[in-house]
Amino acid sequence: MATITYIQAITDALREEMKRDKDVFIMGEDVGIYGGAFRVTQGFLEEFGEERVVDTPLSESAIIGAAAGAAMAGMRPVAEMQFADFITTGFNQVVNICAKMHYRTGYAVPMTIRCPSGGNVHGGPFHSTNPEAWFVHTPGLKVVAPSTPYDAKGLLKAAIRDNNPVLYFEHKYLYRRIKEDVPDDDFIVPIGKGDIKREGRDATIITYGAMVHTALDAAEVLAGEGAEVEVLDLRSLQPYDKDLIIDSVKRCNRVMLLHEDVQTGGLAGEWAAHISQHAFEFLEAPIVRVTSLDTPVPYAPVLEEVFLPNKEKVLTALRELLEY
Amino acid sequence: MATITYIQAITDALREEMKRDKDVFIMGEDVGIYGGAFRVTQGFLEEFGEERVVDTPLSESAIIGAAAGAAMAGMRPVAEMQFADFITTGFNQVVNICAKMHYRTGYAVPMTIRCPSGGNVHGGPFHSTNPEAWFVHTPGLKVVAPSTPYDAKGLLKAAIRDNNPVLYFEHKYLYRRIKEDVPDDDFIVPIGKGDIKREGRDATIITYGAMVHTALDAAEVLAGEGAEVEVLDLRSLQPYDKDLIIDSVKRCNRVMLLHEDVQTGGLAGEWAAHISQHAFEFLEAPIVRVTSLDTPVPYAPVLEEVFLPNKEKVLTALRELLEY
Amino acid sequence: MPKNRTETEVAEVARYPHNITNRKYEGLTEADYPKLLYYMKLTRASENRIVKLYRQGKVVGGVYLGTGMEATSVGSAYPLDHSKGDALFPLIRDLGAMFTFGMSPRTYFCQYLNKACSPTKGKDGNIHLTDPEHNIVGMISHLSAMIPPAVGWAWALKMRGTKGIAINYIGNGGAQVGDFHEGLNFAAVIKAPFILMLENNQYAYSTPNEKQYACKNLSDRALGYGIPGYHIDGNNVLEVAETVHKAVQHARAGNGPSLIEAVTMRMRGHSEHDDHKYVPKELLDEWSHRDPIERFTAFLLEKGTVDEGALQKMEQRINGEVEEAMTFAENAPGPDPAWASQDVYAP
Amino acid sequence: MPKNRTETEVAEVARYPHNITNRKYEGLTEADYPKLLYYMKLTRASENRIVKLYRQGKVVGGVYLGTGMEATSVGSAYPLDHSKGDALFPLIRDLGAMFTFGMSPRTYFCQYLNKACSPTKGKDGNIHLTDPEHNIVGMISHLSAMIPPAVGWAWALKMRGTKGIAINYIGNGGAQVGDFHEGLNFAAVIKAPFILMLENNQYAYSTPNEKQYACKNLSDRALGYGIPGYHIDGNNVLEVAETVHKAVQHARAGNGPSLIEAVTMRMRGHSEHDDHKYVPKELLDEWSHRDPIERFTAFLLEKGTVDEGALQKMEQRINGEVEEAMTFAENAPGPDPAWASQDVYAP
Ligand SMILES: Cc1ncc(C[n+]2csc(CCOP(=O)(O)OP(=O)(O)O)c2C)c(N)n1
Ligand SMILES: Cc1ncc(C[n+]2csc(CCOP(=O)(O)OP(=O)(O)O)c2C)c(N)n1
Ligand SMILES: [Mg+2]
Ligand SMILES: [Mg+2]
Repeated sequence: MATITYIQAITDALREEMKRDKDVFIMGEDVGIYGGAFRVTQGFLEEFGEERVVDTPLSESAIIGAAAGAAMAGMRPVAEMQFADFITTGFNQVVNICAKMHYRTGYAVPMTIRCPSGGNVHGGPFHSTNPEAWFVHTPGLKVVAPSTPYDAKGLLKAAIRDNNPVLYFEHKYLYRRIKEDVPDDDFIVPIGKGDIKREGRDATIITYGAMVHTALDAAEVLAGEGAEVEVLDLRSLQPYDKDLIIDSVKRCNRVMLLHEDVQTGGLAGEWAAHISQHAFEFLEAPIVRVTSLDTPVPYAPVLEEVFLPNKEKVLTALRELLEY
Repeated sequence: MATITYIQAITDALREEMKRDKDVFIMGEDVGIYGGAFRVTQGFLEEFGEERVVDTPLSESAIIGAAAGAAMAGMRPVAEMQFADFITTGFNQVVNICAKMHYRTGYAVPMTIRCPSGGNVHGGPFHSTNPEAWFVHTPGLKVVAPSTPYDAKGLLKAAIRDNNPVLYFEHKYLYRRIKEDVPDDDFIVPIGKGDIKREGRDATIITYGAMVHTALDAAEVLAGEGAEVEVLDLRSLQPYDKDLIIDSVKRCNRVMLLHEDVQTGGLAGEWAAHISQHAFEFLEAPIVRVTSLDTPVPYAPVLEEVFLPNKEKVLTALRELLEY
Repeated sequence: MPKNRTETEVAEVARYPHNITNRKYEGLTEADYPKLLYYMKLTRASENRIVKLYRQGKVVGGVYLGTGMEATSVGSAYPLDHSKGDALFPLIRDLGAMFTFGMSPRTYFCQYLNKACSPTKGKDGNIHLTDPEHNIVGMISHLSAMIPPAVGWAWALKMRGTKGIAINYIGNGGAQVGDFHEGLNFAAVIKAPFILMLENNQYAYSTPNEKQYACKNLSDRALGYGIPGYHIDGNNVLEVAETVHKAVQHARAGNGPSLIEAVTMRMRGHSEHDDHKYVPKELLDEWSHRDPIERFTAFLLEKGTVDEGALQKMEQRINGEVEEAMTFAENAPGPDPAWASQDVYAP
Repeated sequence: MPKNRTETEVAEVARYPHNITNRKYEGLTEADYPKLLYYMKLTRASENRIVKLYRQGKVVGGVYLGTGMEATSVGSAYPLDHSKGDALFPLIRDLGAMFTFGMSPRTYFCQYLNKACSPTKGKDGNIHLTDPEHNIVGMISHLSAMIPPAVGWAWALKMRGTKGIAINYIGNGGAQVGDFHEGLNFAAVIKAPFILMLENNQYAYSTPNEKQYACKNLSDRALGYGIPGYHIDGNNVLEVAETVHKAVQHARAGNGPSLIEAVTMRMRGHSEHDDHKYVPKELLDEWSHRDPIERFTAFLLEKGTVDEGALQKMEQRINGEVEEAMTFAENAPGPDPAWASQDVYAP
């Protein structure tokens, strides 16, 4: 057991997987000598050599596409997007090459794309987005988004060992803000399994990523007011834990769907549809969505604050939900 | 009044808008001498000249990006994707240039992207998709998807006159299969307004595009069995007609969400969230989704049939819904 | 304005158009010639057969042909060898390359008829063929999108210490897509054992080259990636095979990728539903005199490599193979409807 | 293997590195020289001021500088004129170009401090500047993504019958992105009045050029688009301005785009939080002797175009302007929180 940050958990998972399996290699912009824009792979070049820690040209489409081709030919690449936002320039490779290959041809594409995502770091419209919903809506991809060091480590290992293209969304806001004890021995967190981060009975917040902590903070406040709010961390977004959602809703009967991504067409909709179809009779109040505003991510802190969900916004909506 | 096909309506709208406004021009692959892969712009080259009907290189990103730049500088380009599927190679231009420009800089981007979309034409994984949900989930874009010649004409005119980037999804299956009388004089269908294509009281099907006709067929069958099913054609997907949805649900109390696009993370989720939040007390049954399977679009007709929603699948789900 | 000092050098062999000359072609012996002819003829016969089926309404979707381009297609695949680990990433007009790589006519017909025996199990159509047994990876429709994966595959061959090579194809239209640039540049930087075969057949659907690009030769782009660029006669199968042979040697020696522009002509419409009207008749006439099969046959007869009897035998053999494959495919069962929802994910 | 006959011709003026020579530079008169110096110095002073603010914790987010690249930035914008309809699509290191195009220091400081008076109203950050009054269009972060829109803008200028030109910038890293290829090719085909200024400052973040591309000069890529390509000394403001002047004439005459590769050096980290450790000290030392401002100052003094007194006056003026602008920005109100949800759509 060691107490490590969220970002350290990512580094540890990468290092351990590279040691475990010589087919695993890392590629991306500035991942080598610089150790990545966020220093996730610092020291890897020295440790594993240029063949396995590859500084690429500035070419997301080539990075993703070449990773896919290498994966089809037997390697297990882990490609880093410098920011999740830049995956849009390699979008076609993700949704048409990676996602459809196995279905069409039978070739497996065992690759991982690491995507540092999310806001609240004053990065503005192009360094703060949460682009996961596009990929959840693309059959053939798997999508995960951990909220804790334990999950970050276990899910990254699971992603690397998975025989499919997995998009791994790591939230930049959590990198150095979240710490916890993580076991030293090898473990994975299975893709597709959610986790109850706090048990409750009066309402469920379904969420993932940085918002798990916002939800926990809000639940803590409400506990002081006598309400027990459950916090369900999905961890995996595709596949997602449909049973756990229904189970929680059946017990708590009130649901808030919370995500940092913008609202319209976002993942909360998917969960709402699932719940309203499969737990209809257990709902005692309208399903509530709390999300960012439907705008690009504004840069100035005073604007970003209005844009993002936060504890206060969650509390306001929760109180309404509980009183319904 | 003339009876015209859906595809003719598109052609007519383009021609009329080009005559009305000299800033409107057309660009895309094979739109000139060939008149477009679907012959939508046949004869336009002769009529309007090379300056206004531009055969471009095979470069979706350049097409969309150059259209955006020209729009910012005062033109009103209508860019054609040869198939909607190919917009993925110009994805970044759509979601980061077109969508965010006005918010960030104040420059308007009055452009239209025509996207021939949809399946049931045996086009396989790369010529049959319905990629609209990605764009509905991108603030700054408008998205429309007509189901009839009247709407096709009116929405295309509205799109061209709009001062924002509008993605216009025209369903290939409808091109020559759907005809109706369309007024000769200039009209638009406002973006954001849905349309009740059939009134009912026992259940509402919320849908758009080719599935409107599937819904109507199913409703007709059920009328023979004594059930009156309302068919709400959204026409616009972003913004969408939230009020009309709530109004219909309040009257019919049972809802089926129907789209040809794949399910997980699809638009039905958005509508479900809206309904379960804002018409919760009026729901008498679980909200039902009927969509394509969560797979790439398979090629062989026997597989595509399993993949797509159709009248029988809608009927089965509707009967269950009505009996709930 | 500075003169750009020159266009990329045109490969020595490429005084195009010209006839096949009776010189020594590097990497080939005369024993290879009849094989090259065989693959070209097998390709044309198979495609002609599919057109017949199409006209009978037995083909779902479009039919895309490589008629007139057989020398480019066959000649480019010939110097490679799947049993050495080489991999083929073809386009829709590269049936010739697939046959040359070892794919059977049965596979072709099963695929085009969407049968259960098709390598894509009916999930993908027409000639988006995949034949894992022969390291043939089926294209996606998005042109140039296969370049980065093909480069990645080639890179993996290198990482794994093999001498294998990946060859991929691109059209004179597809070469304008961003992935052409990203893929080729990346390949050059990592010195991937990769060959990009640019089939310049004068048109991209209805669009002529002057609306696709403004440079003289597309092979000039090689200069911008720091790799060898060749501009060759795509209707001379020997020149094509020779040039690819050089690129193969270059790649196997660890020197990285090459770009080869083969000049040829798409002698039919974009697909069989396209009337091809936008192509000037004179241009087609001109090119019909350069038919790669007729030209090569005449050369072989003159040279005495084959005689009429051998040719007849070859044709009989091909007809037999095509009919056998087609009958097999026609009688084969269609895909199981349950497959529609299967195999989205690898286990 | 064929020799690629040559690399793109290096512009006549570009025997790099070299000193500024006392010859006639096309498109410039000696009266222009002090202005060029002024803009370069204003740029450096403004950036130095921002760094101070940054160190005081007054700047939100990253600070990106063009230190060492002022000659490229200023020299390239100088031959254009927003009042003739010319448009500027700069990158983060092109503050010099923006000043030269007419933008005021106030705009810069308001933007960097996210004030209500910033042209992006606080919605976008650092030097993603937009200044519609001067036809300056703010970049998005995705490198090379501004090329197609800039080409489209240039195209619109042509469609509307003006003589205006659009100039856009790209880095030695960004030049590997697909949009570089698609945008430049499209521009060449439609003969858009467009200039792409490639600022080759040796690094892309921490990545040196040999990991970005394998060709000799990035300007060689011009050949693959059929447009003029120039490879020039980016630290000689006169050579830069002269070359862009030629490209401007070329474009205004209806002959289409040019690609100019200016060789320079990023003398600071990628952003101010980057310690720049990966750059060999010798390289920085070497380049420090080529500082574009010092070099040009020495040249002007020697030539007698300016004297020490004039220089002092210029510096005083610049310091005054910078302080005034900074004080204005510091005292300006922040954006209204309500703006967060406004203007997603145009009315
Ligand atoms: C990215 C992309 N955009 C558009 C298309 C539609 N399309 C299919 S084939 C074709 C023309 C291709 O021309 P070329 O690359 O020269 O290949 P050829 O058909 O001549 O062999 C077009 C535009 C496509 N397949 N991919
Ligand atoms: C498409 C894209 N991918 C990644 C990044 C992240 N990134 C920002 S700057 C940079 C390096 C840019 O280098 P270069 O183009 O040479 O410009 P310079 O900073 O040297 O002026 C990278 C990788 C980006 N902005 N855009
Ligand atoms: Mg072609
Ligand atoms: Mg650089």
